[in-house]
Amino acid sequence: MNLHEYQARVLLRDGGIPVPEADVAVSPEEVAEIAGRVGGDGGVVVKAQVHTGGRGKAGGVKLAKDAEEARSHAEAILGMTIKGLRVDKVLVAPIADIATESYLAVIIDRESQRPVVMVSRAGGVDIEEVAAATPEKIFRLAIDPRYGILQHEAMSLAFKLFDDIKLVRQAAAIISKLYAVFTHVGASLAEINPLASTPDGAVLALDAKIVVDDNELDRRPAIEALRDLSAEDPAEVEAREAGLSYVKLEGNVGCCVNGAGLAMATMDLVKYYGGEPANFLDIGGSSNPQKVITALKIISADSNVQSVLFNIFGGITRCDDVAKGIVAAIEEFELGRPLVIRLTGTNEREAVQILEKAGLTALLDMDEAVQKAVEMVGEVA
Amino acid sequence: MNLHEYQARVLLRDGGIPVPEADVAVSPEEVAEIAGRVGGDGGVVVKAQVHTGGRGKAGGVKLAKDAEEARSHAEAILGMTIKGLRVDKVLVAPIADIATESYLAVIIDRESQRPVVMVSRAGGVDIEEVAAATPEKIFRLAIDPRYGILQHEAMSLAFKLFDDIKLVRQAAAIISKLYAVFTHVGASLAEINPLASTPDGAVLALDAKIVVDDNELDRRPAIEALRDLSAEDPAEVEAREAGLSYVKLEGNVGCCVNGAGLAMATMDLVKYYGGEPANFLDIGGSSNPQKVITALKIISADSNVQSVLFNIFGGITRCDDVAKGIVAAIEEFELGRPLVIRLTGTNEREAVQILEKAGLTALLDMDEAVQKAVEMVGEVA
Amino acid sequence: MSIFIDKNTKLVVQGITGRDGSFHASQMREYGTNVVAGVTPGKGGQRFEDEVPIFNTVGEAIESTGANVAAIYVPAAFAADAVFEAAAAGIMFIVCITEGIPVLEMTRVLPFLKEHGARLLGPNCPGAITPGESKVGIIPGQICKAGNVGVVSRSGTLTYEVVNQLTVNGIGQSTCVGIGGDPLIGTNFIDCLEAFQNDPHTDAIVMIGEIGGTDEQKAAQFVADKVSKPVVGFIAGQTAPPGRRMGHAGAIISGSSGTASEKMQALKEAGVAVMSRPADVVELIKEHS
Amino acid sequence: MSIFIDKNTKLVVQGITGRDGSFHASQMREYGTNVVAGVTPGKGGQRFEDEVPIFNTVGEAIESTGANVAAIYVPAAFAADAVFEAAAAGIMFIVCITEGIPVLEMTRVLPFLKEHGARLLGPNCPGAITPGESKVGIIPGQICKAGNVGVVSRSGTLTYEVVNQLTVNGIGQSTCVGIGGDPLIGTNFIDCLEAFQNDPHTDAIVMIGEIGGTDEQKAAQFVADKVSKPVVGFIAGQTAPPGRRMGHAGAIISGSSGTASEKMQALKEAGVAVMSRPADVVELIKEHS
Repeated sequence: MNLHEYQARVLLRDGGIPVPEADVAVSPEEVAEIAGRVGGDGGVVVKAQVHTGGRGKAGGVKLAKDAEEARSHAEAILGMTIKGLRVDKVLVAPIADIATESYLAVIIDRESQRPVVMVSRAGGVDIEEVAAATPEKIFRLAIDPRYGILQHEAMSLAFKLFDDIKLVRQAAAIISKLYAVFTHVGASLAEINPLASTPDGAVLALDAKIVVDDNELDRRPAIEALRDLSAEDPAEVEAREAGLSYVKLEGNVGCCVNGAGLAMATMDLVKYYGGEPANFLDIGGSSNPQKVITALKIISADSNVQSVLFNIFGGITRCDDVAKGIVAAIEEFELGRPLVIRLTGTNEREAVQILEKAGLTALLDMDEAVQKAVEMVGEVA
Repeated sequence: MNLHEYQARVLLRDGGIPVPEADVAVSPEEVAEIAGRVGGDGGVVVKAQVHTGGRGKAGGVKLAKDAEEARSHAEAILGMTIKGLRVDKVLVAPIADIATESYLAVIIDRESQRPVVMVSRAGGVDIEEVAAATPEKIFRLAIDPRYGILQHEAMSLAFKLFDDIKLVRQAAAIISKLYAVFTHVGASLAEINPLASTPDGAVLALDAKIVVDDNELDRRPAIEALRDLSAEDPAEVEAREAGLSYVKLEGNVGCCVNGAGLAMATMDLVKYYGGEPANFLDIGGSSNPQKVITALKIISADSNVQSVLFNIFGGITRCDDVAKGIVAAIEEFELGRPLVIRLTGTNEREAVQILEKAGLTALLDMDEAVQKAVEMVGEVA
Repeated sequence: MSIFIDKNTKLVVQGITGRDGSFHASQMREYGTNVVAGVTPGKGGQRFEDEVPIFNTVGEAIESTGANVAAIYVPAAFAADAVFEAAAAGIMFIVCITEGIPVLEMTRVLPFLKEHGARLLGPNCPGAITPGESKVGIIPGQICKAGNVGVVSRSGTLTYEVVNQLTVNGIGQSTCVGIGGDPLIGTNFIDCLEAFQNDPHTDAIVMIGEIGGTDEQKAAQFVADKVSKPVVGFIAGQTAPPGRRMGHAGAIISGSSGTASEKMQALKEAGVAVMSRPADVVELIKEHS
Repeated sequence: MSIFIDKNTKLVVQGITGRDGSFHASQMREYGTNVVAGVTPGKGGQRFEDEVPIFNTVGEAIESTGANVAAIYVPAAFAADAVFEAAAAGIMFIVCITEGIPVLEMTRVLPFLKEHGARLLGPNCPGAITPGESKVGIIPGQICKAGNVGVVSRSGTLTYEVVNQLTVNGIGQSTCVGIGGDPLIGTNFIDCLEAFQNDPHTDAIVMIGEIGGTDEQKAAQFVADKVSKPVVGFIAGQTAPPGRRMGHAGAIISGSSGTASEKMQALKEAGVAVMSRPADVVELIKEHS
């Protein structure tokens, strides 16, 4: 789960990391008020709060010298759309006087199977670009989670960022605290970019990004409560709430599959046979008919979809349950596209009977089904 | 550092462990008020808050059926002396309806070099007696501090205490929480005895004992603030504040030594030569003359002391500094007993000169000095 | 004959009285797995299906039954602890079916397993099956057939699809292993490739990967360096967009790394015969072994 | 010739610019210890006494100087971390002089050392000296003399007393080791007894224990089982009352366990010649070796 910058900033502050006083607003009036309150001589920055990168390039980040200019920027930013996401909130933060900009992040590293702290003096820019162009400017240290981050580890990383021991000590404290926030909230990423130093020798976080591991949310209701449903694709929200895993794509063959690997393989096979998958959709291991109904609703709400393909390999998933769900769904609403169903495995025979009784046909072979679904794109149901 | 029961109970409650509502009082009136507030049908127990075991046998723990009886018990208990410690505070706690009494503690185990959780169904009695008579009734599990206590570890210990899974789960939660309190406060002992179950199936802590590792106090000011100086021997408090390590004994040869091992060996040698040591006193590694003055003050304040022995082996400790301290002390106040000084090691020669100039003699041999100090017991200085 | 499990496997099922645990314990027993014990705290002393003794702890289960493999079906909130418990009690092969263990928990579980010399399969995996001998997990037994092809996969149902293709075409399997789709797992491709390479009864290997991470690339290098047996590979997710998680927590292209094409390229360079479609497995296995 | 340290010891001093660290670094250099580096964060690039290079981290110190032993003189709040740092950087013998490390910290430090294969002497110990070769810690060099008696002790000044008795009576030492008086320490009596037993230049061993814990009793058992060289022992604290801490955090009789008499009894039963007084060491060493 992605947190907004304004949420991440609060978590860092709660963790004792120096973050300039800032606030979030939903209206130009609020923006002006906050700008007046938090802005100093340097003015403020107004930043769109959406879950995507490239906000700056899209015009979602603007500097303002005073409250009035902040208000007028907010009028432009609030309501704009960045990569398909509407901007409903903006962060208003003071513009700090900056001497240096560094990069600091904690991630989960699949290679070492540990949390890894990454630091670089090349902060304030896209770290992926730094990694590609000048990887030697990035330092990484894997932390042993059994011991947590040790003082000397934080110090040795901080020495990579600063030379002055006063700045080193501040940075080391921030590194340790960011690691603590990372574990406390159950993050898979916690990033400060830039970690700035000021001309008068303070080190502070000017931006913050936190991604929380979805599997941590059950035991962290306070973090779960930070979820901003309005900032996500409504179909994906509906899918998640129904226990489905759904990702919208740009194609026209709607796919409904059990299992993530098979779902991807199905998408790939659609492409192999000349089609374009409209989505990734995994109904998961259980075979509750209601889930199937919701899945079909989500797929059919996508106006690009021109044929719908079921690909079910029954293991724990019972084919008859899926068949019941399909039948119930088409009784409940108009699918409006051709439907191709492939079912095999557990209770396959019962499933075929249920489908045939409802006037539907079931295929047993995956390739055959995918080919057919691709062919039927554009046909009337 | 020992905490009082009332302090330990608060720490357990803060850690989420069920502890009956109770309160501490310094006057019979307060006791009556608390008894009225916290006491139920079962009445209350009034418990002396002193840092020693055997409170019950000494008459420091009394049951009262109502507030009035509690007041009268408090009148007897407040101001009494238990093992040399005056009772200034009493805890007033409700008498719970008890089905079973178990024992639960977390200690630091020197053998495994880990925290160890101990549990026993033989609770409510002195665990040392259980350990001596029926050691098979005590179960111990060493916890790996790198992982902390794991759920299944707490469960397996809880199964040693209860059969009913509802009680097992409550006990397991308490075990995990006690371990958390133990590490949170930097304890060397955290004990609940008894850990009681009630007839209606609740598990709760009816008593609490916490000893904090002195080395943890610097980084835990909130725990340090719980120190009750009035409950300790004033001479030991004064010694600690001066950076000395002092333990009063019953003999008459006052000992002032540098180093704990040498201090014990000196006491033993006093005994070997027929004397009785009046104290353990280690002036520590540094040789600040002021420490020597304080040490001499503390020793001479003990009216049992009939001769005073210095035994200094200079390493980091500089003998001349000790000599200066001795000379300054006897100029500052009347020692009133014979003084035997043994000094050797770093700056020994300078020390001898300083002492001789002040009319004092220094010996170089430990045995000779100890023998002399024993012989001089009872002589006039 | 197989890797990890065989007819000597004595299984303890953790969470045997839960919805999933009881269902699959039945299925495994039906298949012929020697399920010697179950564990559910508070149900010690009872029996599962009137036969399998249930214990409060894994330690007691091992002591009474000599269980040597554990299968975990407990809810996500308790699953990491179940792995800790099994490893601490001395189980050397632990199969965790449960999905949803936080990855930070796994960073603690994995070193614990290493310290105890235990192997974890999963979490969030379908388990393993040695056809005709033992099934530990949830792979449908009826789609498998004893034989000489080792199968290792990050996926569940995609594995069934491939195994089914093999079986209906008369190609049997030595062992089928689902390693799971989480970012941090106990047993990776290399572990399985090495085991299959050392297993005298495995003559060819099928490995089924997907987008995300670099395990397949490392496995390709391992194949090039250490595997003499023919390997046939598949990578799911050629059409997956970057930055989006495809169901499995580990199936995500980060930046431009972890794509299907780079994985397929690595496999090809290592001499692996790469399938275009799951159905190609039959032809490629026949061709290369 | 010695145990733990010798003329090949290349020492890095952690906290070399602090009050204690700088004093003892001077003393050690004066004694002849090869102090190759110091560490003080923020003072990297400077030199101690115009000669010894100072680094910001132990890792840098090792890389530049090949230091193989570390001595720690940093304040208590940083001492555990200094041990972690030294071990993580690859130092195999770490001497921690600092007093006041919380025992819970030590429960984390000790397994870390084990994982890194490093030996810790201390904390809260006087260190070790191999007379004429190397001194790491604070034991006064002038009271020692090279020879063939190994000395191991939980105490500081009491050790000096005993060593001084040996030296003034012409009995030299192979190595003198102060293991420290804390409840949890990195190197115990058995470690030292084993090292002395294996050291061809040690012909007799003096061990000086005190009340608290059971290390001396276990050491006695070890002497009975594994030590063929003569051992002379002393236990301080015969007159210590139970339940009171005698200066050292570890010197406390708990209940009725850890008394001097039980320790002396155990040593006697193991064939150790037990002194009544520190001064007895000379006669007993002469008698038994």
